[in-house]
Amino acid sequence: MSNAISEVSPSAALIQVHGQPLETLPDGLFIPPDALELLLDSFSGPLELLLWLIRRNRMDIRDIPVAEVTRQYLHYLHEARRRNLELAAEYLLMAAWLAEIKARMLLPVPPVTDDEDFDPRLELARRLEALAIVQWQAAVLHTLPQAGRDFWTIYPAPHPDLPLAPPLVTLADIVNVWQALLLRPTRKPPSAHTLTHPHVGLRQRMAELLWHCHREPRPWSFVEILPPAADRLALAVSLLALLELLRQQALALVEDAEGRWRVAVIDAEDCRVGF
Amino acid sequence: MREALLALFLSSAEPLSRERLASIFDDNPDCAGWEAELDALLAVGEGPLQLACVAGGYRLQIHPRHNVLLARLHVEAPRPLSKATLETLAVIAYQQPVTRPEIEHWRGVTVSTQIMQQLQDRGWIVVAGHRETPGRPALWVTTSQFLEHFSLASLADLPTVMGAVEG
Amino acid sequence: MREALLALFLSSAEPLSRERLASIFDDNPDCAGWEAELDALLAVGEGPLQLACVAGGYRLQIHPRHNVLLARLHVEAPRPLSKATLETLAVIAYQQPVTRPEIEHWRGVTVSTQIMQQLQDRGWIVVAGHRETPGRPALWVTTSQFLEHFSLASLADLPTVMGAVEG
Repeated sequence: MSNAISEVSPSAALIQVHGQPLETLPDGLFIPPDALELLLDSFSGPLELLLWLIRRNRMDIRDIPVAEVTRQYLHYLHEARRRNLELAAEYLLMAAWLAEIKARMLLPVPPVTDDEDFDPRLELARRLEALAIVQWQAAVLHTLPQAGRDFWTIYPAPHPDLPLAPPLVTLADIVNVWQALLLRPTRKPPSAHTLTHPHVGLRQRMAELLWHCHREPRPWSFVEILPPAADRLALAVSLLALLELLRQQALALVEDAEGRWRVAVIDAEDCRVGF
Repeated sequence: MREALLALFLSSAEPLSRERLASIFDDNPDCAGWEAELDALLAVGEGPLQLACVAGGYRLQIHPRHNVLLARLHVEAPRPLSKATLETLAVIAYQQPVTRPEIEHWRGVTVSTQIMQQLQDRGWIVVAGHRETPGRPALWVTTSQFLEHFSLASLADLPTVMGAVEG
Repeated sequence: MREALLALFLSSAEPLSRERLASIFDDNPDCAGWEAELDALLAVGEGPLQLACVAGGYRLQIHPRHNVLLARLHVEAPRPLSKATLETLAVIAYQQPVTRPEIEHWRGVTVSTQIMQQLQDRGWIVVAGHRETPGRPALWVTTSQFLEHFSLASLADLPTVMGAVEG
């Protein structure tokens, strides 16, 4: 495994244009046509662009030549603007930060502090180092063997149904619950279903259905006895009416030769279906 | 060849059909014997595994002779019954034979099919017949497994509960 | 004994630790030899299977010598992780527990909700708590499924020797 990791050198080689590593970007900042957009697209932010520039120039993160890096960084930004590429605001923010660092580098070091923390490049170096570490770690993860890519695990084999573990319940639990139910003050009366909208014409629909089926003593399919162009409510009422007529044994359900249900006026006892 | 077959079956989430296996093996002359090997596997299995024919093809499953062991790995710790299930069981135990509407009347809420199914899966309740009223509702009673689980010799041994019984 | 061990591993969706196996075997005197058998399995595997030590336990996987064959079965390979996703995962794996602002600080860019969601959907990261600072940001950690996917025995096995960072 150590072999695999030593091969990983997160470098500018991660950036490719048309499949070719972009390490060969010529000096003098010549940018091949169309390459800039691909190049900038491959960076997730300005810090990454900056890190790439530093690496390409083989500069030391802890001793960045800010003036030169800033010059190159701004060059890319200008190129991008010249070609009307959209860049996130963070790229301009980074440019401002670089300019600020450059300005502070020109100031004389105050005599009162010999603290090395004074180096205005320190925060930038810290952030670049953090990103470098993350890039290295991501490259390490990428080289680790991954399930479904470098190896396959077994998919758990099914097994027959296993006995269920008995639930935790004692006889006392049942007795207590029954006691509580008995002592419950009010109980709902047994539910009864009543129609609350007489105006939808259940009675009338029942009469129509009966009349319809009596016209011709043959089994009728459901579609034939439903009102034409009925809406949902009319269909529901029709169904209720049919069920009520079946319940009252005014109509019966019969099965035809193909096994489909039909509605018929009761006359032949042999084809009646117990309901 | 057997190893290759096993490798395919063991890494697959779904059953593999003969057609699927053929598409994997058939352009490789080294794999010519795969069908004979599949039949052998189907006949005798391999170690703790048996090859079962299921919808969509074949899959390996653990031979039932290992059930006791697997139960120790897979069966979860016993959990208490929910209050709704417990109430339903209590009504059936004390009021049997009882219909589902009657259970609902005692409990004051509707009884979900899930609860009834759960108690049936346990083998604690069963339909003993139907009441000859409209709709012919099923009559629920407790089983002998119920008596065994609670160490009762008969239903008469259920502790008597005092309460205002007016149904 | 080997069959019994294999049956357990073959039916288990997650790695089994020695403690788990001990709890299954240890009160059965017939199973006294299970540890020796486990070590043998670990050393030489069984047919197309090898036993790997991951996520604090052991799991069966197919020996890599069958990879060419398996690639023919598993044609829809998982999509490779994007650079941004991989970097976010790397920060969480190496810096955990870590808040989202900290991840953004490490990477130098904002971390999209989509990436965090993707990593959660894969089951690789979870919220383990909240940092007791203003806003109580969620603390992200990796899961045992993360270890399983990357074939790591534990987080301590994540490589730490930095290569040429300044490349």
